[in-house]
Amino acid sequence: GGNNGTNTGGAIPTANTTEGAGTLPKGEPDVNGDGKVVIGVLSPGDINDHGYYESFVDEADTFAKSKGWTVIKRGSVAPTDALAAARALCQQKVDMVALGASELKDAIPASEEPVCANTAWYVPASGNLPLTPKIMLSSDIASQSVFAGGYAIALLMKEKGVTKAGFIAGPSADYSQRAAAAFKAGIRQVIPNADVVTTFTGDNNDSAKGKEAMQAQISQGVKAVYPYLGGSTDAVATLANSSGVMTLTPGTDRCDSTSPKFDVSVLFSPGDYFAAALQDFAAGKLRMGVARVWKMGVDPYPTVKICNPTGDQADKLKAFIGEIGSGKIDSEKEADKAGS
Amino acid sequence: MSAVTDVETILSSGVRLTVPLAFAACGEYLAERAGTLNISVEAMMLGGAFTSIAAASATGSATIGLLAGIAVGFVIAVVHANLSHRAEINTFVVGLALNALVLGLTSYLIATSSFVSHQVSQINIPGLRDIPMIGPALFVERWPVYLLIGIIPLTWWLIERSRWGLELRAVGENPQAADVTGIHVNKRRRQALMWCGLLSGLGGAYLAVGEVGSFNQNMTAGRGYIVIAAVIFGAWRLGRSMLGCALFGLADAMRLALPALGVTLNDEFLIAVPYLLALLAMLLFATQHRQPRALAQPFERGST
Amino acid sequence: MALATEQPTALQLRGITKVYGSVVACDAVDLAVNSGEIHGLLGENGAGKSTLMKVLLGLVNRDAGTIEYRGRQVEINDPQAAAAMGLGMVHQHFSLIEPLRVWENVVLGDVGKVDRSRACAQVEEVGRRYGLPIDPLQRIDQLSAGERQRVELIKCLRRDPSVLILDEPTSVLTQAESLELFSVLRRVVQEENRAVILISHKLAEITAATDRVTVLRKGKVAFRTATAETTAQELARQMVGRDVSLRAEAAALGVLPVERGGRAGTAEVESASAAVADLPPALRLTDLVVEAGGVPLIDKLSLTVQPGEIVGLYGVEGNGQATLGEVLAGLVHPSSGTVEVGGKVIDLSRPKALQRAGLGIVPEDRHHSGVVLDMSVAENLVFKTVDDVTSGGFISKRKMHAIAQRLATEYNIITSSLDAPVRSLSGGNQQRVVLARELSGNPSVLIAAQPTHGLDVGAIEDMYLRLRKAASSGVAVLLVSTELEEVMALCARVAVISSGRITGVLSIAEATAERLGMLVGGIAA
Amino acid sequence: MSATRSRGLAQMRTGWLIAVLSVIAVAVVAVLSGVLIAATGGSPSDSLDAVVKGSIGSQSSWSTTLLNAAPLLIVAVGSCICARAGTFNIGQEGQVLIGAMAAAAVTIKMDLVGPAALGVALLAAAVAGGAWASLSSLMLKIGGVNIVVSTLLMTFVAQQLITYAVNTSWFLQEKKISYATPAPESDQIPSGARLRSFGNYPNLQLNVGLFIALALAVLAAVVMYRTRWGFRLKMVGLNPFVARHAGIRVAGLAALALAISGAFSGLAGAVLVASPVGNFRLQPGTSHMFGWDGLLVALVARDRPLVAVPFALLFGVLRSGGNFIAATGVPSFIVDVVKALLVLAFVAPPALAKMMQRRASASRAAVVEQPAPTLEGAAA
Ligand SMILES: Nc1ncnc2c1ncn2[C@@H]1O[C@H](COP(=O)(O)OP(=O)(O)OP(=O)(O)O)[C@@H](O)[C@H]1O
Ligand SMILES: Nc1ncnc2c1ncn2[C@@H]1O[C@H](COP(=O)(O)OP(=O)(O)OP(=O)(O)O)[C@@H](O)[C@H]1O
Ligand SMILES: [Mg+2]
Ligand SMILES: [Mg+2]
Repeated sequence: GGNNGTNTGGAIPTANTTEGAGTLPKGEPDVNGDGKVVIGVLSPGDINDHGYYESFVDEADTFAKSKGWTVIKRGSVAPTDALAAARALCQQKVDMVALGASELKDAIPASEEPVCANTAWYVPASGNLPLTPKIMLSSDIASQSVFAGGYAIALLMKEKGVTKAGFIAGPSADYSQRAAAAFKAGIRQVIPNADVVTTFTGDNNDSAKGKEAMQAQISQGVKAVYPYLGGSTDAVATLANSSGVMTLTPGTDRCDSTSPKFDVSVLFSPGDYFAAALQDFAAGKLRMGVARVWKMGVDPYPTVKICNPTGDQADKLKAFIGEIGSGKIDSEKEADKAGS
Repeated sequence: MSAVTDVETILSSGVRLTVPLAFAACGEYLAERAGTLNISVEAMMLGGAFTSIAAASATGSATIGLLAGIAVGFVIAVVHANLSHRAEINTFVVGLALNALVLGLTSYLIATSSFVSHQVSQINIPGLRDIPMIGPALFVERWPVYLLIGIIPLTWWLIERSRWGLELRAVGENPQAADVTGIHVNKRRRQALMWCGLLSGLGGAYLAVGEVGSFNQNMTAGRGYIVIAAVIFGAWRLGRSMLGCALFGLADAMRLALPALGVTLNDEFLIAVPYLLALLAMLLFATQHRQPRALAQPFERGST
Repeated sequence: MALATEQPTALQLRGITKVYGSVVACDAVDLAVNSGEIHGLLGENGAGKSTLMKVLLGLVNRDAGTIEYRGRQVEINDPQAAAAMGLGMVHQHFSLIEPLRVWENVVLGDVGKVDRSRACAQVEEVGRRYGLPIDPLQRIDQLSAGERQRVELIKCLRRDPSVLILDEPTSVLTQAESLELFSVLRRVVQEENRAVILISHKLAEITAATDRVTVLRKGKVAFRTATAETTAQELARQMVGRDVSLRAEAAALGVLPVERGGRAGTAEVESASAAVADLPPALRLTDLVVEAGGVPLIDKLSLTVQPGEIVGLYGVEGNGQATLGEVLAGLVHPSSGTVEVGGKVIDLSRPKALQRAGLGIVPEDRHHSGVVLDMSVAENLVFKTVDDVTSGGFISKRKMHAIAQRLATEYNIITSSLDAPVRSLSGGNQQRVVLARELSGNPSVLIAAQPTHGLDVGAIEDMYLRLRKAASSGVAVLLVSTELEEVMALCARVAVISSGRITGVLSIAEATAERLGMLVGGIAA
Repeated sequence: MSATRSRGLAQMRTGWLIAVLSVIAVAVVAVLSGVLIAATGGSPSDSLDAVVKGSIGSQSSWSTTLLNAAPLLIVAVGSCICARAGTFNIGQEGQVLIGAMAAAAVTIKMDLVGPAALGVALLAAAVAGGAWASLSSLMLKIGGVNIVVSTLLMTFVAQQLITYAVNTSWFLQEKKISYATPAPESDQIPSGARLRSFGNYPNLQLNVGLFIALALAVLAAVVMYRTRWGFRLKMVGLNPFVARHAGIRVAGLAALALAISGAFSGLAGAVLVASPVGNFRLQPGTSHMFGWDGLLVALVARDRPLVAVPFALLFGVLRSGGNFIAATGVPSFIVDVVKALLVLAFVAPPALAKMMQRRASASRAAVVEQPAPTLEGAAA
């Protein structure tokens, strides 16, 4: 599992529009012309994780319902099974195959196969993924949202006069290390001498270990934490709540959640990107062979939201996001600096 | 931060990570002394973890959840015991099948239903909890932790002092001889396995309803195998097996706390450490281990 | 014996029947055992003795019949019920648990609380009463065979059994230990008025130690009598259902007094060995030493066997015979010394070197290392000569069956099919399979370790015949045996082994029981 | 009532009894699974339909089934050989991973092209898997470590080793494209080093891996049942002491059997990374239960390589069918549940038959004994 999907960093693209380029599948949204619209969704993680993967599936569900479409969803697809699972969807006459994350990238070759000839493909994240003619790539620059998240939480930390933050991820892999670096960089934009502690539990779903990592950080004086996790996010956030440690959400807007509570929502929700693509799809405008890159400060997502801002916090954050959007601040470069 | 707090942090975290292992290891120890190398301990723990949250969610009582978790561990053990020590089906086949079954079933059920978080209450022992270093680790815990104080000596007493335990050891060492002496070999093995089920169920339930307060897919994440490693590391002695659990728990606690203290180590290596240690202990102390001679050997009347 | 009949019946079995598949192990067996008597239970292998006792102890469910204990009909469903009722049994195998201590073994099978100090006191008390001293805190794996037997007895006697059953109790004991055992048993029946059932193959023991005898044959009671009113010959005849004529076999059964054994070697054997005496030895062991943890198991052992000669290696079990067997099977490498076969020194580090040089072995424990119980008769007959039925790595089933068929006919192996598992054969036939296989490789040397162990009279007779035949065809036979009579009956020369050393080699003419007895005791005579 | 019926059953010929019990057991599994699906709001018939459609319902489904069956069969055949020698290997999952790693390393790191690359990769995988399994033999020799224990524990060590490999850039982690963050997996192996497929998806696609698996199954059967080596293997498995007396180097042969099992598992790992089912790359999840399931196939087939063929196919059916079941709204975990239950349903009947026959003979005795007292009572 893990939310390395949309966060796999990204080649900075040259265009952020889908107009004109690529090819438009015939008959969209009923691409296969069988009179029904069926969306097939594959997720590498637990689709009941109250977070990242669930949001992806829920978004598709909600949108499809409103249009009278059918959704086939399958969670916890092992990367090894990706190709077979995608082929199975095609055989079941879906009009669109949507992958939950780039972990399932090995399914992409199916898009070129005859069995999937009449399907549209939605693939999030461009991390290490070449664009092929039969898919629509949707990506963001992973470091941007985490970077801005760090900035936002730092505003809250500064208000409280604390300087120590924590970052907890599952497996120690490049994507999670990269996110940790971006988070640190974001915080240091506000508090230059801030201390950021990073712990890898080894397993996104081992709640007990997640909690112990949190506990260790708490006793080290960490006052804000980013649980960059899967199934164990809530367990960690609950513990953080009980110790008065501020928390960020990984990917979705959970400012309304009461148990656990979150202080900052980092929104790089795959569901939101997917919803936009579905809008296009419904309108028959979703083109294959193009990459759509979601840019902070330019597009509505990704973005960062302080749940209960005080003073000028909201304005400062908005300005900061704007600067990222205008290219005045480059999250990648900042992350590079913080990471080394 | 002071060194004292660091130690306190690691110790109490270590205790919490150790407790579920220790419960299950007591059970696995009993099963192995009776001759069953029980690999379904993972299934028992995972089943216990799932059920505890499901039952707590249904009844609103974490304690009932804990009991239900124990019960499910027991049920899994009853199935295993009857299949492998009554119908005489290879215990590893049964164990592998049960592990797959419980993982599949809990994943399936968690995907088709939703549960509410529940957690048992914490007991602080006044006075003792203020002892530096060990105080917070040992005297500020969820109440089931204190069950260990009873269960470890009980396990020891059962094996070393009770008639039942004597018979269990006999059955684990030489089932043919035990049989002619009038001990119902497979019955004793079934009973030992059932104890293992109760205790592993408790371990799993404690993990969910005691430690974390919720269940997520494959929550035990291979702890059952760590338990087996701990018993082997302990060379089939209860004290050393518990030490093994504590060592593995502490190693994890350190792994999770050290980055916070500013140290990083190779994660993959550290995760593999319990297994490597168990194997190393067997290799280094080859002459000292007291492996039950009939361990993993099925008993069938008249087979010799 | 008048005394026995006056005693009340302790145990009465009526019409006990037990069927295993197509084998009727016990066929309507009636058996009455009185208090105050030692009751001998005699019978060939597979006659159903053990099965009868297992039924009695509740280890096996019977198909029909009733059990009366002190005149009351009882149901015995498990050994604990049997124990509670006052039945105690000393099993020959598998009844002590090695890593446990003496006292723990003794209380195993009881019910109720475990009380160590009481158990230890009881062990010491029972030991004192019967002259069976043992330290209750010792671990079983540190005890000798005799001491283990003592623990078994104490375990039974402590429960104050009214009926004590012993299944071949002397097979691991020295002569002195056996005598000691019988005197304990005598006390047990005379002073404490218990009943003892003694199962044995040794006629001498039965005639010397029992008051009454029941002989089983093919699951049925063939004969019952007071011991005083019968002879060993008569018992042997009842057991096999015909006359046992050969003197040698009678000797092996302990019928002939030991003193006369010196001249029991037949003229046939003597002449055979005389004819080959001047040839180079077929087997020569020179200064073999095997050590385990610094303790010598075999100590500078030297021995020769001429072609066509049967040499006995006589001694009490546990004096290095098993180790020597392992050396000659190529399983253990001596730390020094040489083995020569046909005049050539064998490089023992090469696997199968001995076998290639023409050495055949009938191992001591048939089930353990003689046959593969779950493989077919044919496979068991050829596995040593499997190369002969193999071409290009493939085994020819046809050739295998041809060879097996020839051997089965030649050695009179009785089996339903060559493809039946060896498990389904009787003990004697299993042993014939082993012998046939070993001799089928045309060995120049045959090591026969306790070849008649556990066999019935008929099978023993057959085995002797075949060993002699092998010798007369020029095979050098080394007979490893613990039975004096057997050695005396078969061998031209006897080498005596004690503590891993050859303490003396006597020609059968010089061998008397006294001289051999001193040699066995480690004193050169 | 039920006692009479079960006695009636127990009197059947053993073969028939097992057959009847198997049918009953599979039916019970079907009912249980159906109830579980229905109770959680799914449709059992739709689910079954989906599994059938996804596994054998079309040429493309067959392709997926067969792709999955191949590595399962290879693992199973190796396990059969090992079990024949009386050694219980339970570390196939780890051995598969090690084999996959070796195959990936050889093809990605070495500049080999064409069939040579493939050959070297398969060989390397077999050697690596065999060597990994042999570590357990070594531990047995040095420290008397139980083979089951060591092969089990070594699996977890292997998993961490693979995780390390795919997270380490100098080792097997995929190459970085411009700014992107590399994922914890290897690059795809070069196309020249992949196993060929005949036919193309969605038509029937037969990968060479399947032929390798079938050939190995037949070869193993011939070697086990027809050759001198197989004869020796059987002897070692049934009675190592006799085998020693017969001059067989028992420990060596048992170790060789374990190494062969490891080599087969390793080979299965290579087939995984070199065929579409493993995405042509090394991932921490590459083994994806193929080791465990392959072992189960062998166990269900009672260590007979040719019997393993249909069972490997059945497991392949469940794997490919599982991809379709999600469409019915039923979580595909149901397939894991069914798989585990089926394993029990196949291994239980022989044991149950034996138990029933034992019971029946015991109760026959009871019936015979029962009237006796009544008769006596009547006489008295
Ligand atoms: N699960 C258990 N845990 C602890 N002690 C036990 C357990 N089961 C049995 N005992 C103890 O072991 C002794 C005998 O147990 P139990 O009554 O089960 O055996 P039993 O029915 O007499 O045995 P059998 O009939 O098989 O010979 C009793 O002292 C009992 O208290
Ligand atoms: N468990 C069993 N299954 C099938 N047949 C058996 C079993 N036990 C004994 N038998 C058969 O029953 C018959 C009687 O065996 P039993 O062991 O009672 O003989 P015995 O007189 O004790 O022989 P021995 O002198 O060799 O000990 C033999 O033919 C034997 O093969
Ligand atoms: Mg359509
Ligand atoms: Mg007997």
